[in-house]
Formats: sequence, C-alpha cells, structure tokens
Amino acid sequence: MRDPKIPLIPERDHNKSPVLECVGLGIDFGGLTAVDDFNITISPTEICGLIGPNGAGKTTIFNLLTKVYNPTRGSIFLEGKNTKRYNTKDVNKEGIARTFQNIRLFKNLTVLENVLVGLHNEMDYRLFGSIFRLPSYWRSERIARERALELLSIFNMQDIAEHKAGSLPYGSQRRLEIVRALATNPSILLLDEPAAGMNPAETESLMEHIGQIRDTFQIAIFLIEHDMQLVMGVCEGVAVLNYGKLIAKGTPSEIQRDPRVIEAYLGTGGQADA
Amino acid sequence: MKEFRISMPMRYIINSLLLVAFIVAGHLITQSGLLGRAHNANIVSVGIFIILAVSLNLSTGYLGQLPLGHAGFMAIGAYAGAIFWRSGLLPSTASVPAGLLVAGLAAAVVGVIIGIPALRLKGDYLAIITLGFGEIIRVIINNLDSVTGGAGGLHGIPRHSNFLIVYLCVIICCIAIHMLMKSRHGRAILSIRENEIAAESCGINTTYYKVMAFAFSAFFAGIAGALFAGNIGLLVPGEFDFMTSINILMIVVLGGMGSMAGSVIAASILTSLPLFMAALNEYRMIIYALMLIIVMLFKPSGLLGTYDFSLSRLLEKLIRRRIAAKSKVKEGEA
Amino acid sequence: MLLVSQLINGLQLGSIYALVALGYTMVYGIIKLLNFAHGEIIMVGGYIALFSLTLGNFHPVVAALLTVAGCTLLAVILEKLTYAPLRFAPRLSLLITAIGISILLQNVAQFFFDAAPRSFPASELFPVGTVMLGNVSVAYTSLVTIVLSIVSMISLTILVQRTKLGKAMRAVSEDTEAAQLMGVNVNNVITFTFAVGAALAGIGALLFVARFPQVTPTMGAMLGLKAFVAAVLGGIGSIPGAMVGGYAVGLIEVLAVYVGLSRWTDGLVFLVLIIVLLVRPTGIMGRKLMEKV
Amino acid sequence: MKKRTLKVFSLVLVLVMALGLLASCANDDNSDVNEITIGILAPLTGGAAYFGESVRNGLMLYIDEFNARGGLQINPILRDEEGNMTIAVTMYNYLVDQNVTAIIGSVTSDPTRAIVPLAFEDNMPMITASATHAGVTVHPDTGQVFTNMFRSCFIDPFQGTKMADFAFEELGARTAAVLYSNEIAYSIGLMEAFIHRAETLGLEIVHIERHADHAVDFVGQLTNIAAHNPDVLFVPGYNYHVALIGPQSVTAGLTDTVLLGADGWAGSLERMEHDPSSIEGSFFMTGFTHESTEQHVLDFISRFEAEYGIPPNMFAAQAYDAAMILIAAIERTLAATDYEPDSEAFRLALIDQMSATDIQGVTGRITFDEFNNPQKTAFIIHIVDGVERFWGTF
Repeated sequence: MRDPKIPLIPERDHNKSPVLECVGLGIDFGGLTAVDDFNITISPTEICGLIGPNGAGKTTIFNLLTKVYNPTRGSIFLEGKNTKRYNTKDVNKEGIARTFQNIRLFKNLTVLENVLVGLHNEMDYRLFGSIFRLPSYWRSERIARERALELLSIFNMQDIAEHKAGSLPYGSQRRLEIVRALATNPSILLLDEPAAGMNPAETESLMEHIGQIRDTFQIAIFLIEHDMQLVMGVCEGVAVLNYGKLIAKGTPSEIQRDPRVIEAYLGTGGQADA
Repeated sequence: MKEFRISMPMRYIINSLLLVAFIVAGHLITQSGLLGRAHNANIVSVGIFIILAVSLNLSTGYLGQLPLGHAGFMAIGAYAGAIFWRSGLLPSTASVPAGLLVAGLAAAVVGVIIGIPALRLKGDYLAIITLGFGEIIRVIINNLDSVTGGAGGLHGIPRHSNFLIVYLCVIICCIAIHMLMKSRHGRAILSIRENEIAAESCGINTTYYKVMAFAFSAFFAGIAGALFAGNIGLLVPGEFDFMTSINILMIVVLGGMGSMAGSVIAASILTSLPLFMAALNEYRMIIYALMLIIVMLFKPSGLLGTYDFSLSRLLEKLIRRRIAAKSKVKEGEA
Repeated sequence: MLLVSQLINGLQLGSIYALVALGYTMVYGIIKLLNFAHGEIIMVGGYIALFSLTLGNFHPVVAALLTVAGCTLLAVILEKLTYAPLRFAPRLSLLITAIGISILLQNVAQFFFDAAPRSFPASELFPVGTVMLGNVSVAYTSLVTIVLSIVSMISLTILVQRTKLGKAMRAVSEDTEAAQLMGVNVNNVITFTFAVGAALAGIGALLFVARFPQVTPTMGAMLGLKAFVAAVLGGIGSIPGAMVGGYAVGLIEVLAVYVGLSRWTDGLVFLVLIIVLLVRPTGIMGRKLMEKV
Repeated sequence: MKKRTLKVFSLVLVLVMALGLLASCANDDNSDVNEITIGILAPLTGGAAYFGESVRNGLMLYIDEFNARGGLQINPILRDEEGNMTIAVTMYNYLVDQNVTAIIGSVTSDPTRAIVPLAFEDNMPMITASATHAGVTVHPDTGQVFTNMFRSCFIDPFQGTKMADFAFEELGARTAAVLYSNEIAYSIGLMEAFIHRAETLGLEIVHIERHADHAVDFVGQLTNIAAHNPDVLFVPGYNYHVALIGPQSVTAGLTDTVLLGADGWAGSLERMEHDPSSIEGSFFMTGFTHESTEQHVLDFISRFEAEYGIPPNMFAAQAYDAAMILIAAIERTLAATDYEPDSEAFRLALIDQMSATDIQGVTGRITFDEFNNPQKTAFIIHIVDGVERFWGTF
C-alpha cells in the first residue's frame, strides 16, 4: 500500500506566474548565431508548442533551457528565479524535465529502473543507508517503486516494468521517456518531438495523454513537434522559430494565418515541412 | 497462479548462512593443509585479484569509464597498509583490520583527489589522465625512498593475509558493491554509463556520483593492495606498473563489464592459470590480447555480459519447477 | 653552451614526439579513438628497419621505404580488421580493442624476436658525426631529425589543407554523417588517415632508432605514451598543436634533467599534462568541442 | 558377511605393515638413495626471461652431466615464476608440495626476496645464481642471516666497493661521476657502495645523475656530467642501458672519461654488436670470463656451446656453479647422515654442508662467508678493439 501521507501529485502554488520566462535568449557556436533574441513566457498550466523548419534551432532552445548549453546572451527565469548559475541537474531539481529528440533512455536498465532514476531525488536515504540496508532504505525504495508503477500506469506500462528499456518498441520508448521526466516532479515538461515515428493512432492517443498529464499533474508543457495536427490540436499557444529567431507567437489559429509563418515553411519554391 | 518468490528477509538469511558456511569451510580446509600449500597460496592471490577486479568493475562496468591507473590505487593501499603495520602502532589483533582500513581510506582519498579533476574530462581523456596518475604514483614511490624504501623495496611486512582475512575482505567488497548498486545511488551510477546527458536531465549529480564510484573503487583497490603486501611481505614499485592495471582490466573485460559474477570467475581462472597451465605461459599474453580483441568484436559486453548470479533466483526457479511438477501430478490424479 | 646543446637535444626528441603525436592527433580527430596501438606500430617499424638492414642487407633508402610501407600496411590491416567493424560500437569497446592490439603486438614481437633488446646499425642509416653550429657541436642525426620532421609536418599540412582528400578528412572529422551525405567515402577517408598516421610513425621509428640504436618489443610503449601526451598537450585534433606539444614535451624532459630533476622526468611530463588538461582541457591549440545532443 | 569384511581388513592391515617395514628397511642406509628431487625457479617468460633462460641452461647442463655419470640421479622440477613476486610465492609453495629436497632460485632479486622468508621458516636449502641484492641472504633491518639461503654471485655492495677501489688504485682516478637508475635496486646498491667507498678513498664524486629503468635518452644527464669532466664515470646499470649510454656519451662529449661498470654490463657487446666503439676502453667487473687459462673452464665453455649453440654468459656460468655447489653438498649430506632426503633433518644437515662449501667452480674457487655470500675472485674485463679482454683479477 502506498503511504497516504505522501501525495502522488504534490501541491503547486499557482500564484507564482509565469512558470518559465526567457528574455533575449541567444547562443553563438563559434561565431555562428544559432539562436538570437528568443523571448517567451509560459504560464503554469499552459501547453505551448514550438515549431519551425529543420535546423531552426528548436532543440537548441531546449538545450539552453536545460543548460546542456550555456546561453551566450539573455536570461531564463524559472518560477521567477534566474537560472544563470544552474547546471543541468540544478535546472531539473528546480522544475524542468525534458525528453530528447533522439531518445536517450537507459537502455540496459529495466523500464521500472528508468523511472526510479527519475525518482532519484525524491528518495532520501544516504550512501550509508544503502550499504547497511537501514529502514530508511526499505521505506524509501518501497514508496518509490509504488510511485513508479503508478506513473507507468498513465501509459498502461506497469506490466512491462521488468522489461529492458532498450527492448521496447519505438513508441513505448518515447512514452517511457515522458514517464521518466514526470518522475522528477517537474513544474514544466519539455517534450522534444514526442510524436516522431508514431503512427496516426498512436499520435492520437499521445495527444489525449498530453492533455491528461497537464490536467492530472497541473504542470506546464512545452513541446517541439512537426506534426501540425498534434500542435494545433493540443497547444494553447504556439511559437514559431526560423533561423534561430522567433518569427511569430500566438494561438494556433493565429499562427496558421500568419504570413511570415507560411513564408518560413513554404519559402520561395520550398517544400512544406509538415 | 502467483509466481513463487522467496521473501526478502529469507533471502538475506539464506545468503548470510551460505557465506558464513563458505568462510568457515574455506578456513578449515586451508588450515588443514588438505589442498597443499601451492593451492592455498593461489587461493589467496585469487582473492586479492577478485577484489581488484570487482572494484575496477565498479568504475568500468557500472560507471562506464576507463581508468587505467588501478594499480596506482593498489600501490597506495599497499604502501599505506605496509607502513602502518610495520610501525606497530596497534596490537596485532587490532592492527590487521585497522591497517586494511587505513589502506582503503588512503587510496580512497587519493581517488577523490584524482577523481574530481579527472572526471570532469570524458572517456579517453580520463583513461590517459588516470594512466598518468598511475605513473606519477610509481615515480613518487620510487623517489620517496626514506618512506617507501624506493626501488629497494619495503620489506619485512607482517605476512598475515590468509584465507580468512582475504576472503572476509572479498565478501565485504562484493556485498558493499552489490548493496550500493541495488540502490538509488547504484542506479544513478548506471544511468551515467547509459546516458550521461539524460542522467543529468533527471537531476542526477553526475560529477558527485562519478567521484563516488571512483573513490569506492579506489577504496577496495587499496584494501587489495594491503592484502597483497600482507601476502608477499615485500613491496617494490615495479609491481604496480601499467601492465598490472591492464591485467586487472583484462579480467574485468573478459568476465563481463558490469557483471560481478563475471569478474569473480575471470579473476579466479586468470590468476590460477600460471599454476595450472604453466605450459601456456609463453602464449598466455598473446591469448589474452587476442581474447580481448575478439570479445570486443563479437561480444562487447564480455563473456558473461551484465549477467549476475543470484542464488535466490536459482532457488526460486528450482522451487517453481518443483511446484509446477507437483501441480501437474495433481492434475494427472484428478 | 650547456643549455644550447641541451635545447638542441630537446628539439630532436621533440621532433620525434611530434611525428608520432601527429598519428594520434589525426586518428583522434577523425574517429575519436585514442589509438593505443600507435606506439606499437613504431616498434614494428623498428624491427622492419632492423631486419631489412641486417638480414636483407638492403640499401638504407630501401630499408627506410620498406619501414614506412610496412607500418602503413600494418595500420591499414589493423584498421580494416578491428576498428572498422567497431565503427558504431561504444567508444569504450574501441578503446579496449586498441589496448588489446597494443598488448598483442608487443607480445607477438616478444614471442618471435625475444624480449632482449637488439642492437640497431644506426650508422648504416644516417652518417655519424657532428657539425659545428657556432661553437656548439650538433650531431648529424639531430639535424636530420629536426629537418625531416619539419618537412613531414609541412607536407602533411599541405595534404590536409590543399588536396581533395585532405578536405574530405577535415569534413569527416567535422561531421561524419554530413560528410557521408555529401558523398565522401567515409571508410576510405578513415583508412587513409590511419595510413598517413602510420607512415609518419614509420618515419618516427627510423629517427628514433637512429638516435637510440636499440630495438625492443616494448620500445613503442613509453614513446607512444609521451607522444600521446604531446598530442593532448598541443590540443588533440590539431596538426600544429601536435608539433607544439611534441616540442614542449621534448624540452620539458631535457630541461628537467638540466636543472637536476632527472629522477622526476617521467612524472613531470604527466604532471604537466594533467595541469594543462585541467586549466585548458582542449590543449594549447585545440578547439572547443561541443557534444551534439 | 561380517567375517569376510574382517578378513579383508586384516589382510590389508598386514600388507600395509609389511610395506611400511620394507620401506623403513630401504631407508636405513642412505647409500641406497638413488634419486633426489630438487626444485628450480626461474623467469622463463616476461621481461626477465633472458636471465632466466641463461640460468636454466647453466643449471641443466650441470645436472645432465652429473646424471650422466650414473649413481645418484638428480630429478629437477622446473617452474616458471615469470619475474612476478606473487607467482614466485605460489611456485615456491608448489615445489614444497612436491617435497623437493632443495631449491635453486630464483633469478632476479625481487621474487627471490619474496620467497626467502618463507624458505627460512621451512628450513629449505636454497641457492641462487644471480640474485645480487644484499637483502637476499640477510634481513636488512634486523641483520639476521637467512641461514638456508646461499648464492653463487656477487652482492651489490661488494661490486660497488670493488669498482671504487679499482678506479682509485688501478686507474689512478681522482674524480668520478655516477649515472645510476633510481628505479632499479641493483643500481642503487652499487651506487651507494661506490660512493661510500670513494669517500673513504678520497675519490671525489663530482656529479651524480639518475635515470628511469626504461629511459632511452641519457644525453641530458651525460651533458651535465661532461661539464664536470670526471676521470671515470661509474654506470651501474644493465647491458641495455650501456648500449644506449655508450653512444650518447660520445654525443655529449664525454670522450676523455673512462666508463666503469659491474656485472650488469655482461652482454653489453652483444647489445651493441653493430657499433661497440663508444665503450672502447671501458672496464667492468664480472664473475666469469671466457679467457680463462684453466682447462676445466675451457671445457665447460665448449660443452656449453656444443649443447646450446651459444657461448655461456656470466649467469649461465654462475648457475652451473650453483648446481655444482648444491649437488656436491647433497652428496656429502647423503654420505654423512641417514636421514630421508625429504625430511627436515636432512635439509638442516644439507644447509650445514652447504655452508662448508669449498669448491672449484667455473667462476673460481668458492667458499661462503658468515652471510652465505660467496668469497670468490672478481674478474675485471677491459673492452679493447670491440671485444671483452680479461684484464685481471682484482
């Protein structure tokens, strides 16, 4: 039985808004500007999409937000706090969780263990406690296991908890990555092309899940996606990036009508990306 | 039907009883002289190499780094332990465990000092920097002759590494690493091997865990070094050169990176070969090197892969089979 | 005077390190492999030179060409047999394979040629004697070594900067996948890189045995290690870096002896490496590498 | 059923007793002993294999010759210790398990020093042909003599002292420099003794330099030494060092200085076969010379060459003597006592017989001092025209 004193979904203070704010964010790679003057504000339970042609710098923005890269210019505020001094793990502890475009699961660990790594900072026993198997170890491990299984049940994956993560089909791997990210108890979830490689039926169910996750966990979701159907169906706000610059922001319907977006996607004699 | 499982406390009791039985039986057998002295001596060396391999496996197999200076940590432990024992600070009964602890801590401290800068660097750089540190340690031991005896060696070390002491250390080492790995800390270490960026994105303090695994690994290498000193009674710096590090690495790779059982088996076989197959001596290094290459080409995870032996799992399987057979018989009767 | 002759000695040593370091740096730049077996290529080169001069009685030029060709061939065979199948394997596997090859070559050499060092007829390869530069006497071998290594490095730079193959090499080292998409035959380029590195190692082997007339199965180990230190010191992946690093290591060693630190020389080289890596992880002339996520 | 068991049992008992009686009868008189098992430890693989093979060749030549005479047969059990202390200890214990009467070994100092304390406890008679470290026969701290341990080679301090004497007295040197390896115990031992002796003689040490064991570049050290222009340069290294130091000393401008060495130099010319000119005029000390006038030495050289196709080096000659010393002592012990050859009492008697050794070997007449080190003549070799010339005894 799960310890009722520890809630699955922690209370969140939604008075603090916005959850994420970027001001004049930019990065150069050896003289080449990859992202420039990127501004965005995401409110606590917003689902926001980030679209743009290939090579526009979308994943770079995620890498900046999670401090995989350090920005050359600008600031990132997470729940009002400047993340200037944070590194990747601090950013995660402060509330940003992410998935990766090219799935980065712990392939040789089981599905359950992958989620347990996500729950790492939710457990409290020390090195001493693990080697001598103190009661704190047993209690903490038991709670974490239950919680992991519960999180897996979102995507109905609890029965494959003992399978190796690397042996899962592609779609399940993407879903497991989302579960792992959720396990770190974020206030904003970054999804990097969550529907890539999924068939239309899977994408359909993923859309439902994204909404459901937001509703259950009361978190913001920021997602990069090429599948316009998904973006338009699930996002409340959409930002469009081209050549490292934000060219449009607005609701899905506004974006669809924006001439700059159409220009960016179709270009001059170019091919639509999505 | 629910699958049969042995409960946790039961597993711990079974395993503890077996370990106690192993130690007692081993102690009695080696004391009785039943096996002969050569085998007794070999068993002790095997034990020391098991500790070395299992501890290196922590940083190679589990953490996924390639330190090439394991012999350096072994050397620090060996000299620290030997100097402690020769000083006669403590009465003999307390001296042995205290010396082992001193040896392990000395190596672990150096492990942290080396680890903090070295682990900032990735992959090949780590390999080369640890190799460099290993060489530096050897040069220092050679030059600090007033403390270490220099090339002339440190002699007259009490030779108390018998089966009991060595295998108690083997068991402590294996259990400690096993317990570590089956915990959130262990999963954090594995996640770094699997995908460092993802691990960091999950809030894992990768630097902390790298240094921790490294220090753990150094700690047990240091203990193995002290046991080595207490086995031979003589230490010379040349014993802890690059080839010693490579030999330990070879055990780990052939046994299976990430498999404790593999390390134990490979250490036992490879260490015993000079005694049992002296005819192979001339070709042994060639065979090892070829095996290393072939294993990497065809089974990069090593002979046992990441497989780990679990007695409880084996017992469960046997009991399950028993239950299944019984229920079949019952069905037949019905 | 003492210092000047010591410095010339350091330059000669450094030239050899630089030539060997180039092999490390090129291979590392292109497939991110620390080619542990590179030192052993030099050892094999030493034996080829020895046997072609003593058993084969070849003309020194023929012997030198045979050495360079032999090293190149060996490197290409090793690359095709072991590294190529592991192109997409984890880096750790590649590194361990390289260590395996290194041990294998050492022990095969020991098996066939004996562990005992063999005398090398250095005087047959290069003329013995000294020239006076000002009032410092310099051995012919020192001059030949320094000049030959500079010539080799200039030709290499031209090869990499100016030729089509060189451009392909740079492209592969920049981004293997992109180069492949652009129609570069990545496999051939990698093999070619190994071949060039090994050819330089062959020249390094000749200069080494001319200076230190002794061939042993383990002669490549320490030389290779120090050359690797030189490559890292200069900034791995950078050709001028390898030269700078090579000279730096050579001079550090000689100057350490000059100031009376002879017992610490080996330790000192590694200490400098560690300090450089900590202060400037990309080496003196290296570029910052960004991992793709 | 029961009766039959009893019958069988008593029959077996009688048989065993009878066999026991027979066995004890046979051992009443040791003149009947016709085979003695001895152990040999040597590195036959690894870096020290060169020394190990030389020693093995010398030992086996003597043992084969001895066995060919008929009578007592020596049964050698040879084990490879790979130059590794751990393996040496295991192999020593293996030989003990085989109930060997005595052990010849090991070859290099470190593995030998690892074994000696064990062998001392076991009262195992041992002799080494080439382990020169002072600590092989005497505990370096307590000064206790390992009474069971003998050797047929010089010890390190002896050679250092002798060479200082030689430089001062015979060469008239007044200034000296030393280039030694601080990573080799042998080199350190010689260097310390040389310097110590030089101080008492008034031979001024003008410069000391060090090198790593596997160093190849000595020009830096040699250039520093050349700046002091010493009369002699003592190089207590091995032949592979000499082969590199020689030519580099010319490069460094050390042309007027005489190079001196010790038995590590044996084989230097072999290592420099293509150009030995740089060590022309050097002197070194050794335990064996080919230029003997004594017939039994010349016979040994020709027999060795006939057997192995190469001339014997110093290690082979000292090994030949080591085997001779041990087997002669075994013969004397057999004659003097009636203990069983694998008994402790026999071993103790054998140790006594070995201390009483006075034998004419191929490396000279050998007796042992109170530290079980050989008292024998040292040969000085002078390198003239690229060959080793016997300069004289010293």
